[in-house]
Amino acid sequence: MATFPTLHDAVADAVHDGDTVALEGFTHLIPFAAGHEVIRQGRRDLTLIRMTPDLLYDQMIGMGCARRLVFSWGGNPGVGSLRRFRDAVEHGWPHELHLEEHAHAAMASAWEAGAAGLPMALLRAYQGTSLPDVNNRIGSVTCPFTGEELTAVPALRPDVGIVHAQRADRDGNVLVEGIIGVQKEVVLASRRSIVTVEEIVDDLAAPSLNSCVIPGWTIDAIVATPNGAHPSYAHGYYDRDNAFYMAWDEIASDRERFLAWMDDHVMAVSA
Amino acid sequence: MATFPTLHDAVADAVHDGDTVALEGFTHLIPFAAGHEVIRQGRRDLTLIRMTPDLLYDQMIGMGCARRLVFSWGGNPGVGSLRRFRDAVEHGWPHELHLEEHAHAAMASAWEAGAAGLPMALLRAYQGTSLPDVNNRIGSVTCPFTGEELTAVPALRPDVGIVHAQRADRDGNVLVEGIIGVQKEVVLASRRSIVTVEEIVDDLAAPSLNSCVIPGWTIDAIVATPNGAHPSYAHGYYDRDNAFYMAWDEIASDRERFLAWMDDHVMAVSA
Amino acid sequence: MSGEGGADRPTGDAAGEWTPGEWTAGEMMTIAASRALDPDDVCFVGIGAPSAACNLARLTRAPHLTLIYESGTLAARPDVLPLSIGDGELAETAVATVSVPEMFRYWLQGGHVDVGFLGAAQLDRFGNINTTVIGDWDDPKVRLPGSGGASEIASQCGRVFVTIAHSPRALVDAVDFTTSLGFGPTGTERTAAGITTKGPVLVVTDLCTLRPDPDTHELVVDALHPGVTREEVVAATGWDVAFADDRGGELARTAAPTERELEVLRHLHARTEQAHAGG
Amino acid sequence: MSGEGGADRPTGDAAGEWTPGEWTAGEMMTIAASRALDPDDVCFVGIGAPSAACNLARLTRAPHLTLIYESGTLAARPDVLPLSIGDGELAETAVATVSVPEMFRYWLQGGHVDVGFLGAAQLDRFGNINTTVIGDWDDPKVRLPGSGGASEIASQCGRVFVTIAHSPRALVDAVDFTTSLGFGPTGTERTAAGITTKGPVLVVTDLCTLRPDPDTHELVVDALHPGVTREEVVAATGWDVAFADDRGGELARTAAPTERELEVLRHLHARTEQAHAGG
Repeated sequence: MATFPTLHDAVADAVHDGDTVALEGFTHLIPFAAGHEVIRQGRRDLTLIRMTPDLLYDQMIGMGCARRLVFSWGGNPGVGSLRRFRDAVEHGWPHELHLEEHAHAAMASAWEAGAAGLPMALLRAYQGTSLPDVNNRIGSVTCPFTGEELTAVPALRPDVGIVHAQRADRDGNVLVEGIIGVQKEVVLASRRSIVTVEEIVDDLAAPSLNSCVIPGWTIDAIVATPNGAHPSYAHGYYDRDNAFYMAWDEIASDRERFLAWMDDHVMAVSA
Repeated sequence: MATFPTLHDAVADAVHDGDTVALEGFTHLIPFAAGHEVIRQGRRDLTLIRMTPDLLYDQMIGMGCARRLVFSWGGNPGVGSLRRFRDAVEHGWPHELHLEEHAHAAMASAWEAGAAGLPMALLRAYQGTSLPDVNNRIGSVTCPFTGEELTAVPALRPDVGIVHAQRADRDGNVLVEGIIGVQKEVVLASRRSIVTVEEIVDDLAAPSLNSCVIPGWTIDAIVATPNGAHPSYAHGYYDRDNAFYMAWDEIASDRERFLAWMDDHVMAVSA
Repeated sequence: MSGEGGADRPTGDAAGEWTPGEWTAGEMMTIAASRALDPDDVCFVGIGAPSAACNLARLTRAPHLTLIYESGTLAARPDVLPLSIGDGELAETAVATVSVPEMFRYWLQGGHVDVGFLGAAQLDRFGNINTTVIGDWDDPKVRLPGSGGASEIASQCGRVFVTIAHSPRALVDAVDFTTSLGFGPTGTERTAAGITTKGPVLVVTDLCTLRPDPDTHELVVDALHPGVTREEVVAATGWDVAFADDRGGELARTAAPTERELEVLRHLHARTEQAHAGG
Repeated sequence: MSGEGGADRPTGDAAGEWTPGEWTAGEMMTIAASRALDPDDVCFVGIGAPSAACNLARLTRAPHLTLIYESGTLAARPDVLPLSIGDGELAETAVATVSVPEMFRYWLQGGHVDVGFLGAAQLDRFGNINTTVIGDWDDPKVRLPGSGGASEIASQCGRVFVTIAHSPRALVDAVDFTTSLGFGPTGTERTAAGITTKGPVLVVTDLCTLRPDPDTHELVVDALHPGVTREEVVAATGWDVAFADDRGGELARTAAPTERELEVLRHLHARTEQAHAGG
């Protein structure tokens, strides 16, 4: 049953050194505020999971939170590189980062399988590619009816799942609207979950009977965190800050410039 | 790309003797009008697929359309038996009916797998039950990561999928709202598809960005068929005719009474 | 999952006509079942008596009870009992309605349901349930509806409650077909298969309640409903049924329905009958 | 899937300033790619030049073109080019937006997409694509973003179009890493693996278009863009590239951009730059 702690307490309760943590949001609803709180609390040796690491994981990697990254596309969308991610992979700064690399199809199915309580996802993928050569977590099973060899990847079942969403009601039911990505899957697949929301309201006002709602009983902590997805966005609340995504390329291009920016904009801020 | 034929032509084009046909709708949006047209066109030797055969398949079985039934719950919901289904299974009237029997979990996953283009569905099911003893289409695979034995069932990929929905726009995009069941999966998994709708409108007016919409390019034929789900229902248009579901128990209890009712209410009606 | 039958309804169909202190055996069954639910439970609801019991609990002592129907409706709060698991009322009152594949994959198999509430045509001494066939599957005496969601409700919900009208043909020594696993043919197979959910921890009939022996998993009568004798239960049970006091425990007496329980249940049934009679 | 770079934009950034009859090589690439789409195609769109080409086609000769972005937006009709595949504009203009697991399972793997439109960091003579790493994966010279949706777009769309700026470091003899399968290392592996989709049937660069030889699957230049010479293409290609007329076919000349194509493309870019500059 959902509780309503502060962001500090929610993160302190859920996220510990060495945990496997997913902060998801497919371009939309990326939980930047919660990720910044993880950075402020100085967490180390995390295994970070995200399909698209995006600027948030660029920041967390650059600040030394991550020991391992499970991902499927590591760029700055529409801009180019994630420079802190590249610096970690290419030069081991601030320390070595182990990669478990997938493609989107497998990672999306692995989230589905995690939400479905299965140990593995089944799909058709990776045929003729080099990814199975560098990822020993890509296996196969044979269909007992057709004999076809299909791809198997382990389900994603992190210790902690953190997502942002538009709003929650006072029973903790959460509405996700627009590009819903894997937000529901992350909450259902994770042992502990935090959902940050733009606002907590009396009436969820889901527009459809079939809206994407994550019921309160599946969530551990809900935190009202206005603007909590910026520079990503919350559909209906504010737009994606594309100018910031473009500006990040230069901020992140230099280690000192990056650290100074993080000091001013993340470390000096309280939750 | 969706076309807009008459119900007669849509059914005549898509459904042939011996086909595997699914007319789905989980209690809601059952395509009765389309099923009645299949009966009127005198189709024979069909393999009928439905999670819950319901009154529609009771009628189709009683009228001799079906040679084989793939299903997971064969009752009159809240009332009791499907008496024509029972007569076929218990006494071979009007002729023998072969059963491929599942539980809902496996059949729901088999629809998911069919829509996902996979040959099989993977799930955890049937443990300790007698169903695998009577259904040789229940198999298993071993998870390469955990060693767990998981259940495998063949994906559902019928020749023809028929569903009812609330409305379509003039590009053939279809809105399904309320209890959406497996309506989308059936259309995506079937080689040929027919969607009957309450109305065809200029603006689909989907209430949410994430409403259940089946895009027109995945559908072969759309037919405006007002009241086409009765005595099932179309959420927002008319309610389930629960009184008729209760009355059916007596109509279907006697072969002659059943045939007389079908003559009057189905055979004598034109599409 | 077929209808709960007439036993659960008072003979007079207007909600105002009953006499306090009188109730039917079916009402007692529904009320006793409703009391077993914890207020915070998330409950997967079968149709018939399970639905009445769950909604009675929600309307009395457990307002935050979360009801899930296999049609995909999450946290439904129907005002009348649905005739089918897919009545529109369920979607209208739910927090959300999801697809049926999602319901079975994410919600049931995903482990998000505490209690599964099932009916049964046959129930055996180890809590195994048959809703598929009387006689042979290949040559049935009576063809029943089959599993629906029940097979996986029985294995994947945290615990299972069963309601069944007591008769020797219903409570049998061994089921003709295991649609839904209880503790297995000898009471040991559930654990041996590595299934970690608790299985049928409670059976509520119109005569008594039964719970599994912690060691053998055999169902043992632990409480008689008001006015019911041991002999009636023995006569109505298809195996040599044991009572809790045979095993060193206490044989309890079910508390009689309260006025409030009867009133809410009868109003619920009256609203339901009016709604389904058609307008 | 990284940005399309500056080459696709006119030097003046106001849409009214270009001179008819002049265009950049990047514009020619985008326009040539847009012409390859059939009006009824369902197209899975990568970001950058693919998105510009697809939207240009939609705004000119193929108004019913269906665009799918991997963020789950079905039949999006953006007014400006999205910076990311998940901009809000895509969901707002789509027929519907589905979850990412549904997008990859039902829509791509389910076989409902005709054309996959990909960019590439490296492309080899058999149409294999690398967007993962330059150098060794374990010890990279340049770490690129990786696959995203591309691996399965390449194998599961009916056919694949690739856009790439021509240079010897981009069009290479063999890719350092196969992110997305073309016809395989020797041109035979795609068919041998039993993959029934057609693979990379068209590559559009800023100098020319290439198509696979029907027998060997080697990419062969079949048309030069206006003003481009064979020698320029040879110099910019990392393998000993063949031309259609070497193989008994005809080496065509790409039609110059029309005024309408240039106008629509430049207006699209101008709107896009204004939108992403922030307000």
